[in-house]
Amino acid sequence: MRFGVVIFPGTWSDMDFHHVISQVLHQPVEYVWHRDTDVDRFDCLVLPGGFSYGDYLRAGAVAGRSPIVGALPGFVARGGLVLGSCNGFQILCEAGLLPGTLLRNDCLQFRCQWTHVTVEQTESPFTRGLRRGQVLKMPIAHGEGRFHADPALLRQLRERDQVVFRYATEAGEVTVGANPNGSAWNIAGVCNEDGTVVGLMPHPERAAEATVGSTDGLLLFHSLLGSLVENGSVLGR
Amino acid sequence: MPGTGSEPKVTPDLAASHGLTHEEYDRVIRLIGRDPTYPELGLFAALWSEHCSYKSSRVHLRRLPTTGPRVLQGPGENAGIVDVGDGFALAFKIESHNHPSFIEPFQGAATGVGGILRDIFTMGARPIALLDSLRFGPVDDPVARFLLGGVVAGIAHYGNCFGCPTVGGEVAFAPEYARNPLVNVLCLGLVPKDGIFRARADGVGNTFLYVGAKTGRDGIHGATMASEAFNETSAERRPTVQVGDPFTEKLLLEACLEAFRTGAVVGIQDMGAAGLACSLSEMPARAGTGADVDLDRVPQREPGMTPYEILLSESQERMLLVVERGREAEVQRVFQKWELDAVPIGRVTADGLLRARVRGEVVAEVPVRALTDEAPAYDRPRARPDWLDGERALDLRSVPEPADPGATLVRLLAAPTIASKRNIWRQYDHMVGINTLVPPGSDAAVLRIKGTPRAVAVATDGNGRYGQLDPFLGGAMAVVEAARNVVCAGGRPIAMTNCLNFASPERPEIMWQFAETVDGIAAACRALAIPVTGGNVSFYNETLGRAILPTPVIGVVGLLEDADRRTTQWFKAAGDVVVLLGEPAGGLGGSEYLHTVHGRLGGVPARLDLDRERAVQAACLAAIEAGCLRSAHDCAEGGLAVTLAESCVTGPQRLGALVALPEEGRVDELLFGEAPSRIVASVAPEELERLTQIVREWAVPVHVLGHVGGDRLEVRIGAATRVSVPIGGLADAFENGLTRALDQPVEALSGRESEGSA
Amino acid sequence: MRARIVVRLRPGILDPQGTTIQRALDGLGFPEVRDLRVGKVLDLTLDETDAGRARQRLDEMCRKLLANPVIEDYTCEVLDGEDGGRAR
Amino acid sequence: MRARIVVRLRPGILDPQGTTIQRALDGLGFPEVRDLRVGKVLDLTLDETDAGRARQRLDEMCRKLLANPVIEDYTCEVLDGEDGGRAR
Ligand SMILES: Nc1ncnc2c1ncn2[C@@H]1O[C@H](COP(=O)(O)OP(=O)(O)O)[C@@H](O)[C@H]1O
Ligand SMILES: [Mg+2]
Repeated sequence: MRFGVVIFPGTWSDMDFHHVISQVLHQPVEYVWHRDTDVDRFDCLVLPGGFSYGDYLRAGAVAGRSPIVGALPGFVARGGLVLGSCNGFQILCEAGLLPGTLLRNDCLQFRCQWTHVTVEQTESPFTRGLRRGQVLKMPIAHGEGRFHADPALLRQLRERDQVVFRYATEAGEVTVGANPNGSAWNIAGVCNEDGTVVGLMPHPERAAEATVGSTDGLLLFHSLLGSLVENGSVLGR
Repeated sequence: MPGTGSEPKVTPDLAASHGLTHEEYDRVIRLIGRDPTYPELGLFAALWSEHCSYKSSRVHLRRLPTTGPRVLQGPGENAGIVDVGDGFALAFKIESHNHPSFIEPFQGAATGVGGILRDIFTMGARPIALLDSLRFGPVDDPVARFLLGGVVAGIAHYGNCFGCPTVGGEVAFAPEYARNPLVNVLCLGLVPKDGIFRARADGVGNTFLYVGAKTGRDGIHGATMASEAFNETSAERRPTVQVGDPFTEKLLLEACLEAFRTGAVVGIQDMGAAGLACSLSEMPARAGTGADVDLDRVPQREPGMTPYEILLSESQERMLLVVERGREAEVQRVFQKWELDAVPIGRVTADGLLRARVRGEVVAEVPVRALTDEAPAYDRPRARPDWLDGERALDLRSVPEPADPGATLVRLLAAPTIASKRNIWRQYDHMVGINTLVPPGSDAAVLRIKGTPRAVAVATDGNGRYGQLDPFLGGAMAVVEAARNVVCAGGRPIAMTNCLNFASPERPEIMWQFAETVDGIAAACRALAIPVTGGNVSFYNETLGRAILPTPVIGVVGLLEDADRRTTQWFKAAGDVVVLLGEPAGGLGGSEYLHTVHGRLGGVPARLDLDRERAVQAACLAAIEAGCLRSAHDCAEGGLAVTLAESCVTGPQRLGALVALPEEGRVDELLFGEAPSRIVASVAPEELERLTQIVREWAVPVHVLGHVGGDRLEVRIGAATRVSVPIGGLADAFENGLTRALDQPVEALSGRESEGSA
Repeated sequence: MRARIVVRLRPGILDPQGTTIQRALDGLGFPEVRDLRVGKVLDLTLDETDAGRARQRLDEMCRKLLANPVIEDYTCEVLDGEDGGRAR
Repeated sequence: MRARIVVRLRPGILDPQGTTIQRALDGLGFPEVRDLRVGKVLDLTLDETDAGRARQRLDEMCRKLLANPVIEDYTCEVLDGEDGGRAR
């Protein structure tokens, strides 16, 4: 599976994803500059964390209108997969590729800490190898991660199975105390209707080696690669 | 003689208002053989300021040992560099931003982070970690709260946005810092040994390339400001506040590292204090060259800037590169990609002069060495303060022993200086880069070096109370404690950096404190064989005559050959044996206990035996490297009882312990007394014998104190149980102590307004 | 031509910053403050002489970048145009 | 009584946010934008009926908390007071 890791000027998790994909998963991976629009050589594009353009206006706002993001709808339509983590998630929401909006944390502070999330749907290529209700341990590091959607949209997301992860306790209970940023319905990650674009605030790449505290983040990639093995290709192309 | 334009006429009075004494002004005239022009006066005032010239400290800093087998770069560059094997080196340094952080805590701290990051990446290194060492007034002071909130938010803002993890540091509170907070930031970067860059303008004919943000009127006089005490008029200097832009800094980092790979970059220096003036004189001075630059070409943010302003602006996120002649375009292309200005502003010359032109006319022309090497150096008068003996004379009979030592322990755990700083460091991204093996919350942070089996441990330390009562000891203790923290994590100390925070050097008792501190640091460095590779001096930390405690902050870097041998401070399993390396006895002089419980600063701090210290550290390290320690925790502020309690409650799994101490002297001395050369460790029962053997080889006493287990910390002294507190109570005090203290209402008064009256 | 754009959170969207500031004001002795909400103001110069056209461009900027319609409303003002009127 | 406070960076103080937004607008086809600077607007209700007194209180709030005098200026407006005038 060929991965592309997108770099905006202020991205900083790019090298971390690159490290995990190349050194831990041993998959081919390349960096993709934000001005590039020719992305058809990839199966999966990763939009990593960072402060893409300083994120002064709204997190992800400027990057959401960049050339590479403009190329994403076509890429997805042709069967490409997209994973956005942290700032990547914010960018995908700003670009309208994922539903909802990410607002300033309700505590008004940046939060860097370990969180647990429950897996809410297992239809996406990124979650196909997981169990519904499975608890994953991954850290967050953001100041604007409060997922917001109006009641109608929230209902729709639940009906269409687009909620992928929710903040929970280690035991998998979705509680107010387990919600680190005030996200609606404890939502930590969502997907598009096809499940081919997934965004989440936690950092799977920071939970990919036992020595740094967890390997649960790898499960997303194993799902992806597992899907690949089963079908010969995730993309069917 | 350069033209004077429409700028003010230079007089001795004008020079004095720039902070130059009459003698210094005469020296300027002697060195250049005429009256300086206004821009030239600015150059001398900035470069001869305490901040840039180290004129009061230089004669003392020479006494620090700076060489060692791993040292690739000692003091004198933007950062020190040590070899860590496998072709890698670590660049690291600490810097203060105390004065700007008092004037505007958020931006002051943010730009402090920005400055030290640049010092690291100018060396060719990619920053991998930040540590922040902070001091504030007591938390019930609204100004302290305002400053703390602003400083922490500023550090978080800059470090998080830039993408360098903040993995450690310290925060302490004492009344002496109420109007002089300390903000010291250490940065660590990783550089391939063959990819080190230096701040030199070599090669006559090469091009000075200005890169990064545009120049505005920010921070003009910043260097002279850091060289003055605060007084009623400091508020008027406020328009000089600089605003940090971490996003531009991140672009600058990536662009610089990419530009280095072209092979066309000869030298580089950031524009920090004294801006362009500093880079344009220091870079040629190091290389024995000169500079001829055209100030019109400097990218400007505001119209109508004068030569003086352009030379002295402290706008952030700028660098000066020296690029091989003819290869400018290669480098410029890189900066274009990152959407940054990169403009040739002049050439390296052979004549040793800094020559600045505006519209062809020379506005400044002075020998670079006059600005740098020829700067004045003073051996200022020193005198042991007459109040010292009074403060050291503490009659313990006037200090009542605690009736309920358990309650006292809980109180100490909740004291802002001791309590957990989680609420602070969870605002910092401490994981980006995925190198953080031991995050904040243990004695030292540990970061892996990817691609090698190694890791680096790093910690900062410095106790102003010891410095106040015995500055030599304060300096030595800061070194041995920082080193002990690194050792407890499994790191072998290889180098250190220091930030010396003091009041006005023009007061003999302060200068005495400074000199003593430097001697203490030097002695400890020699004893532990840890070279000094760099540092920073911050003088004039006093407001309206009130001086801070003499506060040396020491950052020690250690190496773990095997990252898997890293050790943390918390107990791991019930049944493990709790041991003390070193002797239990501690002293109350200068202790946190005296301060928190009795509101006193006094006495004689415990003696430091450097041979014993070296042996304890060596023994601990040998035990860790042999794999026979489960935990190791430096025994410091709060003494043995606090150390034990921290080992119980700071881990992912809280564990109780039952320990027994020999009956000896006062209870408070035994439980809360402070002393160096002590480490509380835990060991699996079957390893105890091996541990004892290893430690004996170093002639270090090992005391078996008890074992881990149960749901309370119980301390027996002789036959009596003197402390028995449920783990939940200890954890609550430690975890929530700082937050609760900060939440307590104070007189309804905002920090900002009361600050204005400072 | 000088212009000003104000971007505010839509009514009903939680504004924790506004709430926090209001609470702080209360603590400082300003209990009379209610319903405090925080927005952004962008002051800018437009190289454009026609006020109508300027307003149209400002509106476009807001839609394309400056405001997120899901959570924010905006107003644009041309400050020294012929009529100084509001775009919306 | 409704009121509005606008807090802006002082002239000459670097505004990284403004610079970045302006550059982004340029990239999106709005090269006519110059000198863009970003400030904060606080909309609030005051339990106070006297406009003069209201303005005085708003000014006090700014000095005590809302504006950072080191780098910011502020203006206060009473929106539906008797005269709707500016405090400063
Ligand atoms: N306390 C100290 N101990 C050792 N070296 C020091 C100390 N203070 C400053 N130095 C060294 O002096 C040089 C100048 O420091 P400084 O002026 O702070 O650099 P910068 O201009 O980057 O702030 C640096 O190489 C620094 O490491
Ligand atoms: Mg420097």
